[in-house]
Amino acid sequence: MAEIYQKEIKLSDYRKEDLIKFYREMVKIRKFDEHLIRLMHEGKVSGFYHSGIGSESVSVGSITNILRDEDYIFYNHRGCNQKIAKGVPLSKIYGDFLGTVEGTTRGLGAGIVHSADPSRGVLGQCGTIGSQFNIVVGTAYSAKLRGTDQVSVCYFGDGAASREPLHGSLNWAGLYKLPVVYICENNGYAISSTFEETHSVREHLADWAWGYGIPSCVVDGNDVLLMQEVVKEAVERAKLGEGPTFIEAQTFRHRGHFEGDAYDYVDKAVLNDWKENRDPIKSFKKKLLENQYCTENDLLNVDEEVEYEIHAAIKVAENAPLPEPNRIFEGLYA
Amino acid sequence: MAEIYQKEIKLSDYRKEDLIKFYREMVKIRKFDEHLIRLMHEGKVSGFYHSGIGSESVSVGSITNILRDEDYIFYNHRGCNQKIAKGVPLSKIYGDFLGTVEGTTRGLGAGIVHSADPSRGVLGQCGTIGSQFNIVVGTAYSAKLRGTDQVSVCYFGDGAASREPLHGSLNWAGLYKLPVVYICENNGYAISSTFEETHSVREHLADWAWGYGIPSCVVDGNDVLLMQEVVKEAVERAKLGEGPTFIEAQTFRHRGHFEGDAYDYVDKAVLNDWKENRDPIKSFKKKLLENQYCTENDLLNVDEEVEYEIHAAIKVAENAPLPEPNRIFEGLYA
Amino acid sequence: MGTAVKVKTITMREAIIEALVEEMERDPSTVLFGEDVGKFGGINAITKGLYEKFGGQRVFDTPIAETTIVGAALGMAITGLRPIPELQFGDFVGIAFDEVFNKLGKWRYMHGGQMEVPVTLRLPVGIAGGAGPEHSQSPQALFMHAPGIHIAIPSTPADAKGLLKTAIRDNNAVLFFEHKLLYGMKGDVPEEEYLIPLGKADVKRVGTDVTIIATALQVHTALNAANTLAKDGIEAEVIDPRTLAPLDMDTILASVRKTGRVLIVHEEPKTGGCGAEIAAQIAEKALFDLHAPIKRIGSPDVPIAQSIYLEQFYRPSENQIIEVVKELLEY
Amino acid sequence: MGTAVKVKTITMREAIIEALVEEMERDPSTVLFGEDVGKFGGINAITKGLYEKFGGQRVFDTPIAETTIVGAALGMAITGLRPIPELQFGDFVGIAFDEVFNKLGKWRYMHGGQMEVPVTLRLPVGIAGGAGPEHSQSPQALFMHAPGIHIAIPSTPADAKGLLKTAIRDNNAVLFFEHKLLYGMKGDVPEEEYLIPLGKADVKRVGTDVTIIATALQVHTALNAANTLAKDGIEAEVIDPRTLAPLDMDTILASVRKTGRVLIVHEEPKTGGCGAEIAAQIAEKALFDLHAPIKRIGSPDVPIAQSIYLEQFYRPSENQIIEVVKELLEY
Ligand SMILES: Cc1ncc(C[n+]2csc(CCOP(=O)(O)OP(=O)(O)O)c2C)c(N)n1
Ligand SMILES: Cc1ncc(C[n+]2csc(CCOP(=O)(O)OP(=O)(O)O)c2C)c(N)n1
Ligand SMILES: [Mg+2]
Ligand SMILES: [Mg+2]
Repeated sequence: MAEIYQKEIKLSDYRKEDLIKFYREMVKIRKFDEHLIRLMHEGKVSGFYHSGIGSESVSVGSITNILRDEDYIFYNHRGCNQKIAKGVPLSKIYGDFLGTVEGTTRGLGAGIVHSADPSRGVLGQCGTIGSQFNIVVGTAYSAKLRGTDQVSVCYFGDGAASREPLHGSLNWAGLYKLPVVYICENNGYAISSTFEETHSVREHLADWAWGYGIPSCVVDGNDVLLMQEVVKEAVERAKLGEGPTFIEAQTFRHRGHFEGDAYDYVDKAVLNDWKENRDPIKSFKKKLLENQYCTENDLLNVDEEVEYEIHAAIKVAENAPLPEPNRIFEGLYA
Repeated sequence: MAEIYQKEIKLSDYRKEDLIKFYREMVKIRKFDEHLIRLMHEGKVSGFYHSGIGSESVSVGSITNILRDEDYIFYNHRGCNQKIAKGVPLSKIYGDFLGTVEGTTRGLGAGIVHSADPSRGVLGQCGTIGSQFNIVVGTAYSAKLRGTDQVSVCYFGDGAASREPLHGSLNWAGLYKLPVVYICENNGYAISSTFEETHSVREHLADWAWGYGIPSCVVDGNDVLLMQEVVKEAVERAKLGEGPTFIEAQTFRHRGHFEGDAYDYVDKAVLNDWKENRDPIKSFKKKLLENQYCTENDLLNVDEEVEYEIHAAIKVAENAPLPEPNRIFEGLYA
Repeated sequence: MGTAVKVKTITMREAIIEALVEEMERDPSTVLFGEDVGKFGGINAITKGLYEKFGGQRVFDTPIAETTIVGAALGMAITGLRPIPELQFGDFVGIAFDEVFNKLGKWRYMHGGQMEVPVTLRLPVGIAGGAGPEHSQSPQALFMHAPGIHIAIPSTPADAKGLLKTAIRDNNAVLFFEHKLLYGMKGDVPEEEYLIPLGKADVKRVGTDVTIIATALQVHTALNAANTLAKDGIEAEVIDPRTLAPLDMDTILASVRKTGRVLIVHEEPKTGGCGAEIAAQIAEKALFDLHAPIKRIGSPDVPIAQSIYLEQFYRPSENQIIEVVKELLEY
Repeated sequence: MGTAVKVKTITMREAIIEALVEEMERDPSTVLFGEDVGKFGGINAITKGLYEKFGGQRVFDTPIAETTIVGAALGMAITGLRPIPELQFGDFVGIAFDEVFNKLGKWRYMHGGQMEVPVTLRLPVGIAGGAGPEHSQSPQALFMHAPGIHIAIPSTPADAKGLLKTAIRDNNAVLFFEHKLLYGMKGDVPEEEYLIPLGKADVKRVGTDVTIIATALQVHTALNAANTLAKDGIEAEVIDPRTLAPLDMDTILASVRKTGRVLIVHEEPKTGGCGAEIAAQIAEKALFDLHAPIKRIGSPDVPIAQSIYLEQFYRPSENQIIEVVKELLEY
């Protein structure tokens, strides 16, 4: 059965600058999200948006300082969290939402999915959630055949995990001992359905992976350092040719499934508890301050710097032109 | 982890007539198969044929005296074993192979798949192996909604088990507590690939089901009585509304994947061991004789009766006419 | 419908809900399922209230597993239920393609005609506001090549209701394509119960100069274009096939023989769209009645961009239709 | 090919193996996989010897998981490999339909043109002796409606080799349809290396009275019919498009303009087959050159029976072609 990942972590095991970096990255992701929602309210961005607020730690914890540009990720449909942590310039992500030529798709537009930045290992994503399961075994097989130590990280929600291709993917990854790290962002809901209403598991979702002989565990995804530890181990295993790992990161979403969702199917008290007591940024900030790794002021400075960075990025994205209509005829074939 | 199903079984726990029935049914299946191969060699039957010789016990053990006409089965592509055990008239199965109007498809023809006999719960089968995984949760949901205690049994090979829909199926069956019995006929090969070459499992294939919280076990499929015991328990559970069971029945195929397969990828010694020492009919016969449940002569009589029955069935099937060419325009729409 | 029929004005969404409720009340073997179709009422609010009315066994939320949803529907159908599954987006039919194309379509036939497959699969389709390449498609034409599959694609609330009721009662598999931009569109719907047969096209506008064959949202674009053309004295006949399989070629051919000019308009990409088969049949059966080449307008043969700005350049427009009609009249 | 070219006579199977070996030797990033394609050499013996030549990492057996096979090919392709997956039967493309239609076809475009998708997916197709409704189909026409997908469908050993080599080198997704009854058919193949471009039809027989457009096995049926017709003084031009996407309409239209009479023959069901799109384009671009209706012959619009006796009534026959050509000449 999948183990519950636990570990005593001392802040002093980390360099101060890295701790601040984790904080900064999480704040960047959250502010990116908040400003995107603002842009939606201002009528500048249309389509679906799935806010990633509440699980910034899953992305920063699994990417920052761990993955290199040459490592591949398949992000999921919730938040741009992973793209940002992987270093895709903010102006380019905003550009995709705004449909300007600054976007990674050079004006075709992209929502959460379909942004890509191959130079940073961000290989795009499917509109059909969970379809990354079978693509990721291809990127991992490719790395192995080419003799590199590139790792492929596959993000997905608990809902996406019910898609059939998970089975084909776990079997291949286990069989060929592929360097894949599966990270399930289990926030307990798939749109309106609770985890219990749509999943049959022995105890945890990660138990599904257990039967394949794949190391699997459940972890508190809202603890950025715990995420760091568990993912570092998985990535190490992948690089050493020891095969895949399956991590179920437990988290919650602060907002509805998409912007506009009434979100009335979630118990207010439960939601509030997550917001108040398990917000990954708040908790981490508290820990930093309590252990006197920095002052309230230091962090305010970070917040302000990030805020500035975001504004600058939005300006770049907004100032870029829309594409010519014939943009739609470009790029179908190589 | 999936348990290894073991049980002390005394022949005396069974009525003599039932023991003879098991023997008769297994012999019927084998002779059906041998005669079909003869018909192929005589050029009367074309297409693929996947002989079921060597695993008659899996079908008889899981169907005879256990399943009723109203219980559903989805047979697999190996042998017509399950159809015969479920009571589909031999002449109709031969008719499908010969393409005469005696066949269940009234002349359209069918190979192993596409025969159907809804009156006996034989609902047909897919040409794409493993696609029965998602159909069977539908028949089981249907039985549940209609308030019947009908059980749905899903047969498949180890190879088919690698198909992606297994995941969707196990999740649904576990979630809705559906009356499904999964019976994996694990003969160690999918065409030329060994089980180990194409499967990643903790220890057994049945471990895949374990993660869903579905009772699962591994059993010697070539012991017809052991099959009876394990399936009876599963069917009982299904009828009581306690949900699905996953049974991995270990067996072997005596012949190549299809008639014409050189079958040179299997170690001769291994094959011989299965044929000599683990043939389900031979072993069962030996047990019956050793325990003096019947005489060699009794069994010879059974063999002869069955042989006669088969010849009669073939005659009926062969004597029926081919359909008119416009048969192909019948039956597309209800 | 005759003038004596009492009507009410409702949206296509309301019309579809009415059809579902009426048929589920009528036949206790109906069962409706899909992602978020239960308590939540469906992401397009098409199943609102059904869970409360019919209970959690007959209206249930499924895991996110489209292959299983469609396969399970087949299993239910051949064992006495009448399933009405929904895919959240019609684009996802690709995930269950084998189940639709080879199983729903062929199960009855390939097993000798012994079983019935009364499945109605609902598929919301169409470009509808920045949803991108995998949430905006109109894949219906693919299934014209699928023996055993019926295809309904309504353009008005009245057609949607009448066709859906027929589809649910039909003992064969029906794919029911609903254009998302039509959900909120209003129209007159008879108060009394009624059914619309599969395979009967509707002449949405009578005309003598040109035949425009259009589906779903494009029926409205074509009607708008026809009204504009009328100001120039050009009378277009607008035909809505309503079902692509069976396809009512009689109505289409009768119109073509009258006008001698044909334009087919659909939202799916031009190449291989429903216009291909319709044009081919016209070229086979009414060639000498034609005064002008057969024209088709579809979306360009490229994936649909996510940008709402670019999106507008896909869907056939009123102007495009007007231009091509005028071109046709020059012959 | 010119007369100076040195040729050898080999089967299409041998021609395909040659193409695979040459391209895998040429480019170490090629990788070939599928069910039983390794040591066993493929159930159609198309990959015999490759495992021994290129090793188990570049030629490998996969689990039975078609969705994963195609999805993995995409992942390999966008990270520097050149995958050549095989599905054991082309019918199984339905299981990986979303992966082909929406992923292979759109990945590059929908991510702004930043990646390449050099996948060649091999798909054995066709009615070939009692294999039944799910192992006998010819699903190629569906993909004419799939932006971003190339479709090759050779009819001779020479075309198969030249097209397959091009497909493998091409940086886009190519579906490569191989009719199983052609595997054993012999033909002349140049000794020297050569490539055949995608999008270039081949006039297999020159004629003046009627244009027959045919694919795969039907090219041979059409050629046989043409030879029979020639005895009656009727000269049919037989065109093999060789690729359905890109589709060489120039060659087709030039022929139509010359003969004024068109028959399209394919093994897939008539409705929605490749003939629909080809006929529609002719009706749009060469209507006034036609002296007769555009005719199509395909298999009937029903699933393929498993009986080898009934099977013969599906595939278009020489007699059917002759009959329709004579009918066309009466106009
Ligand atoms: C194949 C497929 N089915 C359904 C959808 C529609 N959809 C988008 S997100 C979503 C819920 C996903 O839930 P989960 O994976 O748990 O992620 P979360 O939104 O909770 O982060 C659904 C049903 C889709 N995009 N693709
Ligand atoms: C979806 C699909 N893929 C591949 C095939 C071709 N095929 C038929 S049987 C078979 C091997 C099946 O192996 P297994 O399930 O272990 O059954 P066994 O033949 O060993 O009894 C394959 C690959 C098929 N019919 N359907
Ligand atoms: Mg979730
Ligand atoms: Mg096997």
